[in-house]
Amino acid sequence: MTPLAAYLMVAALLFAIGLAGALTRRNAILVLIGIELMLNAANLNLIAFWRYGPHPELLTGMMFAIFSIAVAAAEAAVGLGLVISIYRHARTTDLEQMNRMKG
Amino acid sequence: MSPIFYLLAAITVAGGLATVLLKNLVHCALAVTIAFLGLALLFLSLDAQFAGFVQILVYIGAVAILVVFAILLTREAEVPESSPAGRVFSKTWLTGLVIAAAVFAMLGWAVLQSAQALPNETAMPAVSVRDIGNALVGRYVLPLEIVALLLTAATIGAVIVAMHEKEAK
Amino acid sequence: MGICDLLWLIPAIPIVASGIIALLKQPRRKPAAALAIGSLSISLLLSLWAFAHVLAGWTNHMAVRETFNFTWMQVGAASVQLGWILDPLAAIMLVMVSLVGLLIFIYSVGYMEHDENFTRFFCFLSLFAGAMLGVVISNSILLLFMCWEIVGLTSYLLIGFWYHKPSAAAAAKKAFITTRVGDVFFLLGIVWLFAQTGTLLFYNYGAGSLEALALTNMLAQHAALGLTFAGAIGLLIFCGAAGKSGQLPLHVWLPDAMEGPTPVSALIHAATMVAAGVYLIARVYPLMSAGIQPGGTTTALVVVTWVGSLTAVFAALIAVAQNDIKRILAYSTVSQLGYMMAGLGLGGVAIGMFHLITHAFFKALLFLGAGSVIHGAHEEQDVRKMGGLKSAMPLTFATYAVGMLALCGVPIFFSGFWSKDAILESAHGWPLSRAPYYLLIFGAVLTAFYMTRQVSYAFFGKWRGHGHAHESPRVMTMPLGILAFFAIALGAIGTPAWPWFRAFLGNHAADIDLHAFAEPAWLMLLASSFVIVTVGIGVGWWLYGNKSPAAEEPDALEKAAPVLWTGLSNRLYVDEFYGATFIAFYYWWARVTDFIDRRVWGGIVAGVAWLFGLWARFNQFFDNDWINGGFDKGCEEMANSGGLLARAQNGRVQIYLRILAVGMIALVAILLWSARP
Amino acid sequence: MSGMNVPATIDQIFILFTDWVAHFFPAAIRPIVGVVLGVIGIISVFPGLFALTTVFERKGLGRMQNRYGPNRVGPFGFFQPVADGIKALTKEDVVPFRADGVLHFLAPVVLLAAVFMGFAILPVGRNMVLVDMDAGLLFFFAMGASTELSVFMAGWSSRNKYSLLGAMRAVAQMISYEIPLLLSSVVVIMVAGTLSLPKIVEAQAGYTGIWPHWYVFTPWGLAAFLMFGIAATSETNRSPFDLPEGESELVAGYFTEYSGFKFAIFFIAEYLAMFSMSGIATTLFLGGWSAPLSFLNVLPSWFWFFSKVMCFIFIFIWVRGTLPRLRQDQLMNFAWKFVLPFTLLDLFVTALWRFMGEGWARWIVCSAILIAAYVAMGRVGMFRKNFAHRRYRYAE
Repeated sequence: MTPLAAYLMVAALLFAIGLAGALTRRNAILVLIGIELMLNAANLNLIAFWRYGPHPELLTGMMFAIFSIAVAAAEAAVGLGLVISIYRHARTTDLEQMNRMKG
Repeated sequence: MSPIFYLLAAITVAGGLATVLLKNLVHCALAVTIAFLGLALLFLSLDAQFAGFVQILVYIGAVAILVVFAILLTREAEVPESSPAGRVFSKTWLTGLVIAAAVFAMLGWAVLQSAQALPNETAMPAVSVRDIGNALVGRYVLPLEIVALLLTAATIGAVIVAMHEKEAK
Repeated sequence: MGICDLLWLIPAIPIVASGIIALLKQPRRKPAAALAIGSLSISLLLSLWAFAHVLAGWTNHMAVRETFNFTWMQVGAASVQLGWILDPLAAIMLVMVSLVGLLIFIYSVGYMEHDENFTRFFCFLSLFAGAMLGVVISNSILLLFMCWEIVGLTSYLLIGFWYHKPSAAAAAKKAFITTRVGDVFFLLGIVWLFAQTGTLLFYNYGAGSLEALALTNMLAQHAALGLTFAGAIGLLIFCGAAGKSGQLPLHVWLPDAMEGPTPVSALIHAATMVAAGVYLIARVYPLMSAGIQPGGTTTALVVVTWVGSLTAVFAALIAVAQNDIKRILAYSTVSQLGYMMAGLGLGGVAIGMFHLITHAFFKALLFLGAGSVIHGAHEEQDVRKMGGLKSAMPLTFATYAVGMLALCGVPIFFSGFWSKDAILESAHGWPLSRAPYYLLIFGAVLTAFYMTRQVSYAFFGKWRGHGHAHESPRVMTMPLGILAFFAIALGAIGTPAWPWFRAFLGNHAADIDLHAFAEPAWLMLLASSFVIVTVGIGVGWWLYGNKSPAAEEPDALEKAAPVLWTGLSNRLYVDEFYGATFIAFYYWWARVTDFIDRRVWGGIVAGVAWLFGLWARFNQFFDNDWINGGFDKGCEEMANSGGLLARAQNGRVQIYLRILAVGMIALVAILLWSARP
Repeated sequence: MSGMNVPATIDQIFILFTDWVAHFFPAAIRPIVGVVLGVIGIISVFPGLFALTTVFERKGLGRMQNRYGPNRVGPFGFFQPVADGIKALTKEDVVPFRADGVLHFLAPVVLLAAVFMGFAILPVGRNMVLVDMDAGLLFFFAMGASTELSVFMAGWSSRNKYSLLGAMRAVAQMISYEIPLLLSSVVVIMVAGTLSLPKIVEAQAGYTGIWPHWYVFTPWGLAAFLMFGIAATSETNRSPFDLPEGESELVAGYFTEYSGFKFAIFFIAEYLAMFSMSGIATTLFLGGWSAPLSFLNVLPSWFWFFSKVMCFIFIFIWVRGTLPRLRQDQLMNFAWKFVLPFTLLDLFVTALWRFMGEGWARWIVCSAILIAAYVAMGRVGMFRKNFAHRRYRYAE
């Protein structure tokens, strides 16, 4: 049967991948995607701990995951909106050119 | 260690890697959907039916679409296949990679350290959607309300931010 | 829900109405007038209800005195209590005040028609009416004092209504200050009373300050010169009353108060407010008459009597030589108030109050008539510039004549006769001396004389003013008619044959016996007053009748006795006397205190300030050079280091992310390190 | 066999057949066999239905447009679909030169898969549901949501502005009508108290006299039903909401660049989506497989289910034959300014209904609220001319 550690490892790997994407890609949208991946990894952890935890019937981890999904959705909406407006303004989504705080 | 788990994990990780590595942004977006799908299936394999379906509904049904729209609206899709990697990855990609690797190493080490201490699988908890609903409007009603507020604010904010600003000066 | 529980509504409604009117925009004439008149008519209805209630009680031969008391606040052991009372006295006053007030309100609608501050005027008027009604019903001397002061305030506001006229402003100030003088003593009286009886209520089921227990206590102690405490307190309160109703020596403000609009003069300075003083004395009469033997009197009452009768004659004398139609009426008011006081002093509550009631009606009538005359004669107030108005404004003339005859006390037909006669009768029977009696008779003669003078100046002869006079609108003449009716009819309730009024106030049955008319004493009085009136009117007519002198040429009486005339026409120099003594003294004292302030105290303060300045300079040095110096250095260093840190913030999202990730690594590392076995 | 009464047997005939087949296999794999059989049933029945429907639709439209439908192939042209199928299979599969080959291939596959998934939780008859999930409805909507992505893939991958525009339109439209779709089914969930479709059907199974307890026969149910119908029409890109493949504007929308069998697959997918939507609507509001009148229970449950679905399909066809196509901005305004608010109001009304308890009062109150709101919103919409001029919000 699958041990908890396996899920945790997958989550860690996914998290690292998302982080790598967020750190290495140039495009703002992809950075956002990377962050989404990290959040998902966290969700996987939560669910896994809920499943293997002493009191699954309390639904704590599950609730945590559901709420974080909702929050992630909101975050994505706002983030992409920002990216779009920045694009309108600076004609780019390249983070290397997006380093001025005024303009 | 069931083969199903290996399969799902493989799908998920592959999707994630593809997301990070592909050049064309639309491909990235589709790859990330694959990762999301894999995660949803992992949830299902963890008996979290509700969470899994919500994951599919929200991420594949909404977030992925949102990303795709953003990509098309910002005209970032047209990356010629023959473009050098430098145009996709930032100059300091190496440090980023190293840091990510370090994070993974740290986390993995932490997991392995505590592998023995982790609890073993218990009997499948009998949670129906009804229980989740009751919990949502019972024990977790305050977070629910707050999330509702947050979502409203986010919707309005996103609309305002992405709205075409008038040239009325 | 007895009327006594609703009694508070009677003053409350007009006050609330005034508040609402105050919120109206300025040109809103109709709603303002409607509100004021409506509220006061509601009060009138309630008053009539109250009166009917009392009347019912009286017909059943039971003394109606219902009170409603409550504690306003608790001050240590003593509790400050307020309350209201319903007894025959209050009931009659209520009806009188609200009725006259209502008529005058209606009249003012016409009179103030063209004034741009119409709304403000009605706001003040109904505030005044409310406060006056409050005075009437209050059972607590404190509540009474409050309403009393509101009344004073409104009278100040209304006298100074045309504040752009300097004379009006001055008159307002004068009225306010002069009445203050009286009120100070009044307040002393209140405090003393409270100290003595420990309660502020008049009647409180035996515990009130006007009830037997308290009175006997106060009779036991004696103040200076044979005054009991009761008497002394009564006299202090009487000072307040004198201030309000312009008795000697505080009468000076009343004639000047005629600067206000005529309805105000009629309402405040003829009918109601000045009567408040008399009413006050009537209310606290038990204090005044404490310990009185049948057929005897008390010191307080003696004082009241003398002041009253002197005022009566004094004011009547001055009135003879005035030319301003309203001033004449003002002085006559003062003298009539003197009569009332004298009546209170001589014969008790019923007599004084009876004259108060009748006088209220016919004096209001006279004032409104005067207002109508002024209105018709294009704002002309000098009687010498009028004349022949009886043909120009017949209605006004008729009613005015009624009022004049009532004031002169023409026998039998007019209410003035009965009330004044009652006073004279009691004066005639006064044990101490006959002087008041003769004074009052002389006053009566003078009254008849100056009224005749005024009327013949104003209404007879030929027109000497500019333009030509016209009759006033219906809304002004209608109240005149009603008042005239009362000026005649009210006499019926106080005849010796049927002393209903006295019986009503004294709570004993009123029985009709026509033999009272046959008593020799009364017949003699009738004859005497007949003589008085004929003499007065005759002389007046002989001097002024029908001949219409031009405004420049000297008055007939002036030709006869110039010295006397100048004295009288200058109001016997009372104002000048005050100016020379009190006011001068105040100026001098003000100068002295001013000097002390500037030089002595000011010097000390300046010295202290200088010392502190020294200390402050030292502090400044300390702060600037030691503390601030240190801080500035520190801040500079901080700024520099901040500059270093600012480099890290380069707007590169990914750099931030990296730093975050590194921090996370560090955290997890620490966690594991600390958690290791 | 002899002891059973005939109607029950006919009702359960498929179950009995499955068990009979299953009992040839070892006990370990029997459930799997059952599932496989069920899948086979779904995969075989619904495409057949699709074939019939195409004929009916073309004939019906022909009738409505006063012309002949297909009448050449076979008796009354009933073999037309067969001919079409052969044609589709034998045509050359053209892929544009610049197209993104992988996605271009994947799109129809994913679409078809997602659509088929939807049938897994559909109770087509008494005890006739493939998997009875606790969160069945949620599963259905999750699947529905994942079709959008494949539509986008199709449109984007074929490198054609018509396709891309069609795809964008389709996705935007699907997203904006998904919300009312969800909300109007939430109404039913609120009352039935479960997400499992069989349970929802059972919740409506009762009768008063001969009249059934279907949710469509309550004010809120009717409103939700209508909203659901509108949203479903738009989800499945049927006219009058068929802008994504507006022949007059975009040649065929997101599958312009598809030909041959892939095109056929899109076609099938659209119709299957229609079927599943109709099935869900039937289950939620029309009492699923329960008979419309109590005494009609003698007929088998699956018969009732399919007849109701076919009624739905007929309504779809009818509407298509009747209403003209909307414009994009009209579509959006309609979704956000009429359908969505009305559905939200309906949620509220349902809660009211739930807590007002039995009695006639709740009927009157709820219907009054709904009718008033409907009239008011209609007036305002017409008055403000919400469908007036169009504005584009793309980044330029």
